[in-house]
Amino acid sequence: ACGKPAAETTANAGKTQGNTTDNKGALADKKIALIMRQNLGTFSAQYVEGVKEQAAKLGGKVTVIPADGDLAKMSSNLDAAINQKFDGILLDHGTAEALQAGVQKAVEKKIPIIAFDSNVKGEGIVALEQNDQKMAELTLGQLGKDAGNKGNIVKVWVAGFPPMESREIAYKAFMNANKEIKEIGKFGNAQNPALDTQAQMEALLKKYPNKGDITAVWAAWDEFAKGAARAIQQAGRNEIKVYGIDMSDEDLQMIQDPNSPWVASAAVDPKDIGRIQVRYLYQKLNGDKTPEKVVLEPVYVSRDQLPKDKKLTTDQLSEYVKGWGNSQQGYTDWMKELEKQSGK
Amino acid sequence: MATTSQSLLQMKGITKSFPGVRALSAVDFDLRGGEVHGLLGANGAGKSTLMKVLSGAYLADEGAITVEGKPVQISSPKDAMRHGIYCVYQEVDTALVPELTVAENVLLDRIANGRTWLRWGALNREAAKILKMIGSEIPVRLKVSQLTIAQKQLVLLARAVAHEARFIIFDEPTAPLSLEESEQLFAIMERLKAGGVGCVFISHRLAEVTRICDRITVMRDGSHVLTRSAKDAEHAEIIETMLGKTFAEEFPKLPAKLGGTVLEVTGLRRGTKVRGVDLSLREGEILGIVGLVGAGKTELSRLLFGADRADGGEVVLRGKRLRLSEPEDAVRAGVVLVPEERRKQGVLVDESVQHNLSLPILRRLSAAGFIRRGEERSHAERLIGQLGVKPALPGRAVKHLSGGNQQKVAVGKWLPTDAAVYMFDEPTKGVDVGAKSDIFRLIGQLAQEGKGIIYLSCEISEILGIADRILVMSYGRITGELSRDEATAEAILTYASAGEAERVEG
Amino acid sequence: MKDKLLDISFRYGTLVVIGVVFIFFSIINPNFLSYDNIFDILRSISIVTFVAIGVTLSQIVDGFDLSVGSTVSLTTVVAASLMVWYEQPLIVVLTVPLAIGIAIGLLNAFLIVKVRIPDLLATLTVMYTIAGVHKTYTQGFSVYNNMPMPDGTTAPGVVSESFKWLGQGKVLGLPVPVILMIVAVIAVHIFLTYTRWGRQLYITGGNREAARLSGIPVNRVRTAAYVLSGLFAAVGGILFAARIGSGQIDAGVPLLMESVAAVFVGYSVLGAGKPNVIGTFFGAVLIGILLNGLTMLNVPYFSFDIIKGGVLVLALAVTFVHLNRRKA
Amino acid sequence: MKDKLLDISFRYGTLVVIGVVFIFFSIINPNFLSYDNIFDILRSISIVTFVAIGVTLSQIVDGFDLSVGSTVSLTTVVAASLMVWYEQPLIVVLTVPLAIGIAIGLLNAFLIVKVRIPDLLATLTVMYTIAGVHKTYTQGFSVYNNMPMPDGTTAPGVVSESFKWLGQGKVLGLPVPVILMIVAVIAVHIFLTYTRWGRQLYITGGNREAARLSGIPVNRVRTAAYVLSGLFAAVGGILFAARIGSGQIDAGVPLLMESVAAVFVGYSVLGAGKPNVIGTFFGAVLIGILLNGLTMLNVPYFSFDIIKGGVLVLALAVTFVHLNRRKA
Ligand SMILES: Nc1ncnc2c1ncn2[C@@H]1O[C@H](COP(=O)(O)OP(=O)(O)OP(=O)(O)O)[C@@H](O)[C@H]1O
Ligand SMILES: Nc1ncnc2c1ncn2[C@@H]1O[C@H](COP(=O)(O)OP(=O)(O)OP(=O)(O)O)[C@@H](O)[C@H]1O
Ligand SMILES: [Mg+2]
Ligand SMILES: [Mg+2]
Repeated sequence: ACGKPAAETTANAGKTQGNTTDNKGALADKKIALIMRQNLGTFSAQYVEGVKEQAAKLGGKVTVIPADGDLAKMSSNLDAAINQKFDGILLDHGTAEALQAGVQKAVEKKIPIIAFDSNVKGEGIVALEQNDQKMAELTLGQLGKDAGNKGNIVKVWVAGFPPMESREIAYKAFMNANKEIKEIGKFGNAQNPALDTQAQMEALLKKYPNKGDITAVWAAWDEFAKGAARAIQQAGRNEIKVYGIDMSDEDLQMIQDPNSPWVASAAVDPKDIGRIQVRYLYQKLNGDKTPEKVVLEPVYVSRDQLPKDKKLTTDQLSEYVKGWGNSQQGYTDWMKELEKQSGK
Repeated sequence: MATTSQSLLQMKGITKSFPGVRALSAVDFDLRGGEVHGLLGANGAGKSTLMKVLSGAYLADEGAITVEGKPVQISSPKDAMRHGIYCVYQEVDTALVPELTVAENVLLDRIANGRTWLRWGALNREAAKILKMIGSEIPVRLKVSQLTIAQKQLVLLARAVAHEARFIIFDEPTAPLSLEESEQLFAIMERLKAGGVGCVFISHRLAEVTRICDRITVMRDGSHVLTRSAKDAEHAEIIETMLGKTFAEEFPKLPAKLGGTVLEVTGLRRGTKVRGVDLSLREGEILGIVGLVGAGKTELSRLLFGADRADGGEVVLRGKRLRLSEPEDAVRAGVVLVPEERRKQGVLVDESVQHNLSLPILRRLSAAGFIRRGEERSHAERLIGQLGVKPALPGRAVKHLSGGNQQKVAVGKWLPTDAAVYMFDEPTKGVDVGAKSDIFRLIGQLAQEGKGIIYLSCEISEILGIADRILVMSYGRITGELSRDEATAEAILTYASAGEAERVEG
Repeated sequence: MKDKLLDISFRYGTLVVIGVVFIFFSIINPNFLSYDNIFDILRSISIVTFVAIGVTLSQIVDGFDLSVGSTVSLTTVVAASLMVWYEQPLIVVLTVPLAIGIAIGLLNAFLIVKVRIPDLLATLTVMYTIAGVHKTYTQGFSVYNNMPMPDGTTAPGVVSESFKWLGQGKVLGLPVPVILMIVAVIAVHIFLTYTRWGRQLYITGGNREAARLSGIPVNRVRTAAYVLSGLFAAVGGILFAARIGSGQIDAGVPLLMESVAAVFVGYSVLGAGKPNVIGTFFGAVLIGILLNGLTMLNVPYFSFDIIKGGVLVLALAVTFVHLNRRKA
Repeated sequence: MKDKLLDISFRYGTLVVIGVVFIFFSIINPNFLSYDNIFDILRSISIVTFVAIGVTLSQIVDGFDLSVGSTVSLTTVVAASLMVWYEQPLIVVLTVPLAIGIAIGLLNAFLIVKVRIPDLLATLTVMYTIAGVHKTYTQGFSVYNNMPMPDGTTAPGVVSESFKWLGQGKVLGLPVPVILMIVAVIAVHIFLTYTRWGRQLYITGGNREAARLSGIPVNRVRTAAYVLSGLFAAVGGILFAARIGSGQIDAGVPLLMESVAAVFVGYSVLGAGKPNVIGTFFGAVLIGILLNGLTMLNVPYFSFDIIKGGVLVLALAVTFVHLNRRKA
């Protein structure tokens, strides 16, 4: 996940090199708040892990504050974090409208904010974005290629979440471009993804009971992909391929499993997102000049890229998939120095 | 059933206190097999409490219980049952499970404590057999929630019979029963007695008590006053010991001037219970409506009050036709009802006396929606004085009052509404003689003020005492009308069973 | 004397628990007791308090309104969409959601009072139905400024500043939603305690049949309670949209359980043992304080719920042990 | 005669609604009525049915167990973790979650029966607490085969095939969870209807005072109901893990409302008007049929809830109009 923004980072890394050495004291023991809209599933857990890992390396301490999906609560949590004088604040999946006021307050109080997929803008803020549209394009493109640009597909998707809605844009474009691909079913339920997706996929398999009735399933979220893949696998309809978006360790295992219909996904390493977000925060704390926007480029991962003989975790994925993990994005020399000093 | 007539149950020095009340102080009581022992006392004397101690519902603070000389520990209803003691409680609803069937309620204890596997066919047949034994044909598969109070009482009786207990306590069983049904009950008690069972019989109807009982015990203010043979007991004497003062049991009928017609009812009907009732009522008149249980009296009063909706008929109050779809409409028009089931319908037991009394005139007691609290309190104090509610504390929750005082609140709350018609449905049920005459006096006063009174009861003697004119009801119709002078118990009974043939056809 | 002291400490047990929690956090963290933070806590509970007031009212008449969460969801997207899709003036943006809240209350009342479906069942089905309606209305999308529409165009409007002021503005240094909340709590408290209608609500809830036979129009009273419940939920929905400046799908779902928790804790405030609005407010405060304080303490977020549950049990236990001791 | 016919059609109103829905889907889509699809539907409701049986039992004693969802969440991750983290044999994997279910039931019973906190309040707080415990236990992670552990190592175990067989296997062509569900429904029905203990539950719930006076140990009976409720929720949790082959965080949250809906619809089956396990089963079936049929119909997902709510209202209205007509 290093594209254009990486260049920007290197640029400003150089500038601030001068005051690295005496920085250790000032940057020690920073209190960091990670304010999340939702903390559900393995993807989020790995993202949190990435944040914690990088912060620990730099000597910081992270407090995770999730909001059960409730944006009002999220903005209250942001207020609380500001009152508590955290040294830096990370946002995850907020919206501009809900958080802008709080962000403004933080800026006034000189608390740096790094926002991931939250659409907030403002001076002194770094906005991290993962390219959701691109992720959808990558998986849909592969789906089209595998299907020979024709066939019947099922879409598992819900609206109501900004990343989902971005992915939908790519989906529409794809369907417009491929008139011979027909959508024969669509469903989705964010309230009970684990069970309902499976039950609903089963219903569609019964509605289209013959091999070849369904060519592929496109799932706009890995929680959906898991359910759909399980239903297909348990029904023995492995001719149907599943394409998902986002990837956690758990997902990776399913993709590696030769009996699983889930063949490919596109994602940014959730741990990397966390790590990069912390690095930009430390750049801010250090007074470096930072870009306003950092785009995290997704990576396409498919089964044929993966080894058959051993089970991978996302940490090891970089050995097999180019561009995955170990992103150097946001790193500066002084930071590596600091890691060494505070490292144990 | 145990056959030894020597079986003996003794309670010695039973003391029981509730927070703020000493309900029983060192009470002695004994019960022999093969006798009916009457337990008498004013409301709140402690009769029910004593029996609840005996049946394991309450734990006594002090005192001992022996069965046949052997001391027994009764700390739960199960203990009591083990010693053959069974209680038919005063408030039937405490002992019934409304959503279960009649059969299950009759055989409740057996089902609850018997063998593991239940055979429904056998159980239903058994329940039907027991019900038949006490002369009832209530369908055993019906839910108890669909029964009338009297039927519920019968179910409880059947349960006691099913139990083959050695000692059975009947706590005011006849209060909701008609004469006929009471007679049936007495027949059952005679049979139990013959089988060596000891029965405790609690009632406020002295005539019944002296007739059916072998011995009587009188309690007053939580203490035992006397125990003696019932044979030669004088009513006046018993009442005196009960109340602790001289008292003449009579119906104080105050003279009232009759005015014009205030209420005119024609063709009122609802389902099979009220099948076309015509009646008229004059100002200052006390109209007694009498009939056996199930005659439809309660239904009629509820129709006139808008508590149920009529299928047809007309109600005209002072020349104006009423549209009654809710009690609210009746109250506004000036027709009020003191309902039969006091604790569930007449008063709000969890609220204070003051709140109960102010309820019907909240609008008058408030300004711009705000309740004027001072006004509310003085209103309550005024009424409490007028009614003689004891204790005279407006803040006391109604559930902590005795039955008679609760009834005074249920009646009293309507007094300031200045209604044109007051209906009383069995207002003396479970009320002691002292309170009863207080209530009669209140009714008399209302009549003197020119109110129209409808008094519904199955107690013929009460009706004869208080009513200016009597309508007899049977199977949903008025079957006879008698003036005060021509009315006799025999005439009423003749009319009361008149509708029977007709019902069989319908 | 000693007994009396014990009695008081029980009677105010829940408040004591709240106080102890408050003092504990204040000592541990000096930032907790700052002017800003106190008002942030109050602001954070303002929406749930409005919803909880509605739940309190339905509970007072011995009912239970499970549909409030869905009502919040529907009204919040409707409010946002009126601005974003239809560019309506503020007055319309406020009245339409309130009217919807009233309509949902009437629907609940119809099913409960007329069709006589038990309250929990009726409001559960309405909960599902309204949740479906609000998703269908937006076709599952959240509503935000100049959002792309399904037909490819861009929505013309934005959530107006004057509207957002309701959720984010300040008057004399006090956050607007906090002022609204406090006014509402006091007004409803006065309504319930000092007016005839409030008394009728409590009496109806205490024994419906006896209340009816005392001439109280119980059906109208119950209908009013459900309508008010819908109305307060709608206010909650409006504030939600104003607070976050957009209309989020399913925004109300987590509010149901939280408002119920607040109402339940409220039962025990002042040893009342019955639903009351002051208690509800303190219930919401307790939950707000816990959330804020625990965040500051740096307790792992996944143990929040354990602590929350534990403190709630404590608050309830103190009161109910007391209530039952008195009864027994 | 005509009246009787009407009466019957009302009595079986809910079943008629279910039947109509079923026939409707069968006509619209021939694949709906296939052998496989019927079993898919039954399999899809097996977990919620187990949870709902527990809720039914608590409702029979006039209680309400809100903690079942959290119990499912906890037991499902515990079952998975016993295999994945600790490589325990099947017997341990099954007994530990069941023991946890029992323990939660005892905790609920303690708060309700001993401390005498009202049921809804007590189980709500337990719901929060257990939700916190299950997240703390897994530190927010879902549990799956050979997952990476926080300390950098890899979990040694996998979810065993014999365990997964419980959720995914077949016996004589019938899915195992369906067999388990049907056995459980029949067993609980027999227990409730034909044994003393079952009637003790109904008697206790119908009138606690009467039950006490009949010598029923009401506190023990209520405790038993909550313990059984916890136990059935634990079975639900085990099946959940077996069905999806991993332990998902917060898996039980949506199950609470769904099982409550099933129980409520069940009230009206056979015109009973009280909780009963056969009714609960049909309630779950109705919900399962709707999900399956509507998916086949390709109805937009956001209108599912409207239809679900509408059908539930219909099913309930038919019965309660009838029940009240009879009473009035
Ligand atoms: N559970 C209780 N809590 C508090 N006081 C009670 C309780 N039960 C009874 N009392 C009080 O104890 C006294 C005796 O009541 P009890 O019910 O035994 O009277 P009773 O003789 O049966 O009267 P009645 O003829 O009205 O039935 C009364 O003062 C009553 O208020
Ligand atoms: N013993 C009984 N057997 C069968 N049905 C009964 C019996 N007692 C009452 N009922 C039913 O109750 C209905 C009338 O009840 P209602 O309460 O109106 O009568 P009531 O004259 O007021 O009696 P009560 O004296 O109990 O007040 C009758 O139509 C009948 O169906
Ligand atoms: Mg008594
Ligand atoms: Mg009557």
